[in-house]
Amino acid sequence: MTSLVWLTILFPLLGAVINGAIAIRRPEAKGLVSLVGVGALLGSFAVAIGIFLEVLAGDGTATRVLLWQWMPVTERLSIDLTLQVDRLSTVMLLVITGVGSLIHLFSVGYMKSDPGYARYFAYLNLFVAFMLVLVLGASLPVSFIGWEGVGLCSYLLIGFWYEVDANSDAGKKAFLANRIGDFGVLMAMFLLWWHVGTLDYDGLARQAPEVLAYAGAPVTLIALLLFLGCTGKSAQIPLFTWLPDAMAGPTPVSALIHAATMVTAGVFLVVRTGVIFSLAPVAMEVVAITGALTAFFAATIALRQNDIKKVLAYSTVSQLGYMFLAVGTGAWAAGIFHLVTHAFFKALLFLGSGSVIHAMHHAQHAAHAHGDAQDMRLMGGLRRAMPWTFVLMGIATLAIAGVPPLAGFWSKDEILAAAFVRGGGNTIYLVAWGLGLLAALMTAFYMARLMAMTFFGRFRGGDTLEPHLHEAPAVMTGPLVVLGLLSIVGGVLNLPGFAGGSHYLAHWLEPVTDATLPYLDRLEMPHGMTELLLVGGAITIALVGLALGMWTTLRRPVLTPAATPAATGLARVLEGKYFIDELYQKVFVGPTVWFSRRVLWQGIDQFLVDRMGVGGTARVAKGLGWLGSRLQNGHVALYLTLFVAGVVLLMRAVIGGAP
Amino acid sequence: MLIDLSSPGGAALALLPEIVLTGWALVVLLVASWRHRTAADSRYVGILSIVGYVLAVMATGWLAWVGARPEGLPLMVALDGFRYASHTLLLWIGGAVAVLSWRWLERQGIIAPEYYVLLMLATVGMMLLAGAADMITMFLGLELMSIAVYVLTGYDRTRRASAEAGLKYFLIGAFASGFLLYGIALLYGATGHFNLVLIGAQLSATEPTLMAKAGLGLLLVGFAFKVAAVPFHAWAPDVYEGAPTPVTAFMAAGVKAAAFFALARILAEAFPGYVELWRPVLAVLAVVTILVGNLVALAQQSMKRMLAYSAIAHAGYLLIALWAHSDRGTAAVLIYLHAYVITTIAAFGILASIERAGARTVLISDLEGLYAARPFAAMGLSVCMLSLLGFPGTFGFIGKWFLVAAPLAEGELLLPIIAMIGSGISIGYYLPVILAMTLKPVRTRSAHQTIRFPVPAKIAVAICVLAILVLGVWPNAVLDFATQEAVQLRRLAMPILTR
Amino acid sequence: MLLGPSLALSAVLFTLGVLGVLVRRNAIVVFMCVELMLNAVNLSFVALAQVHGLGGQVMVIFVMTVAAAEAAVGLAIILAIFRHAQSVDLRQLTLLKG
Amino acid sequence: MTAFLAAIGYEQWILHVLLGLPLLAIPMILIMPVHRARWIALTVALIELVLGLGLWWAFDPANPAMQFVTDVPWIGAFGVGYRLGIDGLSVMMVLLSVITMPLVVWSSWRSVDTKQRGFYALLLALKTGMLGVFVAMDLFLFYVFWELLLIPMYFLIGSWGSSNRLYAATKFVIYTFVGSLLMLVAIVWMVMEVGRATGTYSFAYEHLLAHAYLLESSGPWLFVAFALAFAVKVPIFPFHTWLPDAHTEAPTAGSVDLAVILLKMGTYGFLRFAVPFFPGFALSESVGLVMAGLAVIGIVYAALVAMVQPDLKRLVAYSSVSHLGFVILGIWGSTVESVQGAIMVMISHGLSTGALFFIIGMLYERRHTRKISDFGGLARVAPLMATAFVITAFSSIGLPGLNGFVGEFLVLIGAFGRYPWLVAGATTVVVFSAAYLLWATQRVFFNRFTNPLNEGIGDLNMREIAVLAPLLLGMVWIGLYPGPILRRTEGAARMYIEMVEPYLSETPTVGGTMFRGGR
Repeated sequence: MTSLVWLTILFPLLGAVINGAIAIRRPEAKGLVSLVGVGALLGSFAVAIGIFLEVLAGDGTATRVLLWQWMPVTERLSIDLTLQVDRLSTVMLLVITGVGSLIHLFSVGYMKSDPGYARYFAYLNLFVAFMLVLVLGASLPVSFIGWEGVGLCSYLLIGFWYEVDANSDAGKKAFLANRIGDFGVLMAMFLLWWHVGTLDYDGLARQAPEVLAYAGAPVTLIALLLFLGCTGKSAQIPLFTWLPDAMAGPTPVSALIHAATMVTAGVFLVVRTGVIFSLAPVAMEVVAITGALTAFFAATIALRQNDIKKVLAYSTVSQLGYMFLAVGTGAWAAGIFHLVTHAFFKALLFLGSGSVIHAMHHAQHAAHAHGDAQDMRLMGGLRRAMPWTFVLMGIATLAIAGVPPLAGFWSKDEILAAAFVRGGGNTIYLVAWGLGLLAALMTAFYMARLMAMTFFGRFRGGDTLEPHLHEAPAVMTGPLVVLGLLSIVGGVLNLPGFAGGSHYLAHWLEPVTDATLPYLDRLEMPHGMTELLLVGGAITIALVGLALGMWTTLRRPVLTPAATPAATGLARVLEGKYFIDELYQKVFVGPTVWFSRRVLWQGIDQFLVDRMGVGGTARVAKGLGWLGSRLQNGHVALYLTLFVAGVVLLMRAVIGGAP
Repeated sequence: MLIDLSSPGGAALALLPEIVLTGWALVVLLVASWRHRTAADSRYVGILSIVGYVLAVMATGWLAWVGARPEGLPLMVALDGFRYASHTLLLWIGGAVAVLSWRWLERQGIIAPEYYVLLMLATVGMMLLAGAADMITMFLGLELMSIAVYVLTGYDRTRRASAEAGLKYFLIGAFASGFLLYGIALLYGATGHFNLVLIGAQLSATEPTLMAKAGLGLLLVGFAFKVAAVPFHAWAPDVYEGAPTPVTAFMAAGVKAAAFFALARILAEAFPGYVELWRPVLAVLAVVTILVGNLVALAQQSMKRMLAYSAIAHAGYLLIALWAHSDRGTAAVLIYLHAYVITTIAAFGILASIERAGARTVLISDLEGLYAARPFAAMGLSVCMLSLLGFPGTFGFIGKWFLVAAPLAEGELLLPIIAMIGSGISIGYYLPVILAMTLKPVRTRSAHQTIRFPVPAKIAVAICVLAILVLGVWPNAVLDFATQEAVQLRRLAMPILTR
Repeated sequence: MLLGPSLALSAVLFTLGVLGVLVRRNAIVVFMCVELMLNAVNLSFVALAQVHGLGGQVMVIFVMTVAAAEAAVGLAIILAIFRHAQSVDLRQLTLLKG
Repeated sequence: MTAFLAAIGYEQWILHVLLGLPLLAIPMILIMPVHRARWIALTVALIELVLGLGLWWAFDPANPAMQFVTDVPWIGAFGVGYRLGIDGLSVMMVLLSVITMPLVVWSSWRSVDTKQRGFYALLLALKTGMLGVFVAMDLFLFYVFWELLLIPMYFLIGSWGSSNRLYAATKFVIYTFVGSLLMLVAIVWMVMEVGRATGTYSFAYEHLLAHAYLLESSGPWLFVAFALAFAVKVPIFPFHTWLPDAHTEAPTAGSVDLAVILLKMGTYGFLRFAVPFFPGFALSESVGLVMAGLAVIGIVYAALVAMVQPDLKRLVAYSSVSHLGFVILGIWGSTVESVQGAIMVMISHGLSTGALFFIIGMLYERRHTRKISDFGGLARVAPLMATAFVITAFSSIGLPGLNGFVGEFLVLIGAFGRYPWLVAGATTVVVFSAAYLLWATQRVFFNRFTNPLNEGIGDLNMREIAVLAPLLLGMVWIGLYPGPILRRTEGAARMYIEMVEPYLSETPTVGGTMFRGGR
């Protein structure tokens, strides 16, 4: 089965091609599209399970499947299209195909009435194919195909409704932010190849420590460059601004790409190249603190957002920060663990919000009303109309807030504990832990606020809409239920000792992560009193946050957008997302465009080179010619004078010259 | 065949082409003196004159075929391949100009068949100039050519421009002749000889004297004038513009070619010992000529004037080949002159057909849209422009390569680079002509309706244009010929020089 | 005999001719100055013939012939231009320029 | 296939036929009725394609020397011969041109409705010239082809171009002509120098190359002379300003030929002549830095300028400048990888930019405008065209899995050893290239449908699909499976590196010795 791993990629790829063809020839054949689109994913998922079973039975050694030689340039640089199946990629494989299948299924309902249905599934299938290339690639360049490919699909899907300028803008922004990161990845590859002589993950893990000095400048640079790529892909400071905008895409896309899978690729990459990172302690600190800061700041922004998807988007950014905090401390398994549980509950949240939006949208449509279907200030009391959605989103909220025994609690707790332990010897990690803790509080708060604004209180969208609010069809709620279950029990993957588990996932991943051990102090997880204190603290924080969130939101009636007064002070800053977008626009984008147009194009190209350089030469030549022409004034006397002058000069030269 | 040039018979034999052409010119003159009233007379005389060129070419061919060589020293005229080569080219120019003038004269209202006689006599002069082995012959040839061309320039008496051009050419030309003559006198004084080879032997054997140096300088002045090198060029644009167009062609092609042939011979045979003296002069002349010619050509609107300045620039290029002072350089002169002459004839031929009687000179902008009306004329002129530019695929390009190769073989870099810079400037005035003809729309409906292209002229131009193209791709015959003949120039003089 | 002075005289005459050409504006006078130049050279030839033999004298005959022909043609041309311009002042002959 | 080709004596006649056939067809076009012109051109192009494709198999990748060699004396007096030959570098260029040809003819099928005879005759002449440049193994012959190309291109731009065509055509010719003047002097000088030393005056490439060491002392100016000609053609910053004008004003066929083939002649010249002849100077530290520096400036600069272009074609033209900078960087990167990458970029730039110009041409045919602001939201009315454009744009951006990435990646990784900082600078272009192309894509095909005039824009028809499909397939194929191409070019790249290796200053080696700090 493992050798057939390429099938998991081929199915969605074929799906994309077929759906693409349908999109062009017969876009109305939605039944066929659903069959192909979902079928491809289910096929992939089936193969994935088969592989998983085989890997489960195996001893943890990686299997490499050579597809073909990609770039056979020289003996020293010969890049093959090789897929690598090991425990890490199997986890990712399962998450991607599993959650992917659910989201595809959900999309069948969600996108039913969209004219671009076939195109949508083509993109989505293509995305899955690329995502699988990313996680299955056995070398950096192969992963890079997927890495950029998912960026492409993300671009296409964010701008799916391209006729709205803002959507196209958001897609472009996402791709560009990713490209900034890709600069880092590319540079890291160059450095790695010239230093280590290979780009295979295997080879890197084995040879990098031999060549690259521990904590040396090269390895630190390489790690930081790789991390730059991760900040782009996984929306970390400073490149996080694209992710909230990416919510312009259809909601299942947000769930799949911008919550469950693609954005976690950065975390995956750090784990994959863990050896490099573990050789560069400074880079690890940077990863951890960046993650913690992102977790914190994104959470603060989420506090004041009113768009339901925006809240979730910032929440995603924040949760991704946790994952980086985890891998930055060297708790590789914790990072992956959170990645997995987050995939469950965040996908659930997004799909739930999609369900809400779907309902709002349909209600507006039915009532011939126009309004923002995503503004929570226009929702409220939806629990009555949408009980399933309400319950499932509630589960997810508890999970993300870190209420035991739901999945999110275990993974988040693991991360915070790891940071705390590292913090014992390194203040940076302690600060990171503190930030993480605060972020946890805020997470609980904004999630409670979201639930309260959406499902509690009375409906604020208008009386005409209310009768039209309905629960989503089964094809949509079905996947929600599955995700809900996973959000509840996901924690068992990696239960800690005090809960009767044995860090199963962490041990399972050891064949992958153990390569980093020689360069990393082993994380001695706290035991006994400390552990209980930490766990207790985390639970307290989650509960306090939830309660606060509920209370502050429901304390007084939520104002509709029209009635909301302009925010001031800190609230304004938060609502304006710290004005980072505006800052980037003013500092980077605007000046670059201005510089390119005024200085480079009009200044250098048109004026300096063309008009002064080339045109100037031509004008000077013409001018000289004109002068000469004036001199030729028709007077014989002048001609004769010139002649005689010539004679004099010539005679001087001949007579004066040495023979 | 060895010819004893000191005997009258031998001399007559050696001068056979000149004698044939002169004799025929006299015959034609007789005919013309009695039939010179109508256009038909003019055409008749024209046809008759062409026979003369053919006969002279045959005579030259015979001399070349029998391999006529002088017994001992070449007295008066040279008997070598270089002379035959130059004769062929010059006779060809004369004939071609006669063809181009045919009917053209009538159209311009010039009915005076003596024109053809003058043309023939001028050709005789050119031949003597180019073939002279002796300063006296050379001077006579030069003057014969010049006087005839003075008349031809001012031939269109009804046009003031023609008369003015004639006067200017005459005054400055006579002035220049004075210098040349003085140069001859000084050389005679310094060496006691008129014969080029003897002068060369004398000069190589003795220390340079002031007199000899001054003689060389004045001689150079005289020739610089004839080839229109800057600063002795000022007459050329005015005269070229004012003269009847076929005569302009004759001047631009023939006079320049003859002067270069003579200069090449003089420098090779009489002044090999003074090479250090004349090389820098030639270099400076070449540079200045190339730059001034090309730059001023940029500013021209009139086709004829533009071609005049371009002709000046080409004289500059040719000076570079002479500078090389090698067989390769002489071959380059021959090849480049062939290319230049063929192209010039064709260009002026087309230009002549476009001119209207009594109208002002043709401007570049007058050519706009020519391709639509007269595609072949436009294509022909385009080929000419490209050849003058030295564009691959044309004969001009082959000439340019040889031209550049000659000084490079001597290790000289600056001159070829200057030549290339000149060539770079020249695209600035050749290209607009092509642009106007092929890419610009025609200005008025009536434009290009008055073009008259008599069949003989058409054929002559077509042959030229085809030759430009064919020789541009397959120049072997001309190259072999030129290389062979060029070598002879020095080889015959060498034994005497080294005696 | 008297070679040096003859040549010097010739040179002076030649220079005078050149100067005349340069300063005079009447076409006929200019032409006469050119003739002066030619004849100055003739003087040189004659003087040099004393040393080098007959060649110089032969040359003089030729030059005189040529000068005569030149004069004939030149005067005809000047006549032609006079018909157009009603003047032989070179300063007025600037139709062709540029 | 190989056996079959050998049986028919393929390698003896193919190059001559490729060169001669278009020329022979020109009189046919001029004689036959006007409406036959395009058919004749297409037939010739297809025959050339079929014949030319045989090169793929007949060419022996294992043999790094020149293959299919012909040496017939031409101008004996001057040492000029009709000498042809191809190696891994030229074979790709020849294939690229034979593939482009039918597409170009086909793309002009409807858009050229005036003076068809002239148009197709010129296209064919252009064809011969392009092929000639790549197969000429005699410097005289090379120069002839090099310059001759200007004429058809001049008239193609000047006669069938858009509004400002005369200016653009003139600029194009003058730049190129003036740029290559010094090369002529340099070529002759080389022949003379080598001839004096060896006694053989010959323009044969192999002869000159074998004795290039004799030119050590004059290497600097000779290199400059060659480099100037090639730099204008590539074009390298700051000699690039002719390109946007020429590209913009040229008809589609002209733009495509210009982008796919003509620009490659400059980089080809560097690889074939300028550097191997004078490696001592060309690859010296300072010159290398200048060239690589100019390349990187060009890469970034052109990308930035492309970003703010209001005209689609102009934008793509600047993107060409940017892409060709990679080729130069690859050449001076001086590793087998970077040179292989440079060749790859030459090929893939042909495909992507060719396709972009085709699509823009199709747009222009429909709307007679190329201004970006005249469009918007076209994806709704022309989804296929939008799809093709997006794929092409991403290939041009360098998305891995498509062709653009392979070359750029190899250039950058290969050149990194020698110029880490410059490569870092060049790599920033991954952002800018995405910026200008995506922004353009967005404003043309996405965004609100603002201009009602665009309503009538139909989607691609079958002919246009047939033009684009091979290119798109090629993009994917090269992107995923460039091996066969890389194997064919490897010999040439390796040979090139072996040639210049002795002149390289301290070659960094892969694996550890690159920077201090490594063990």
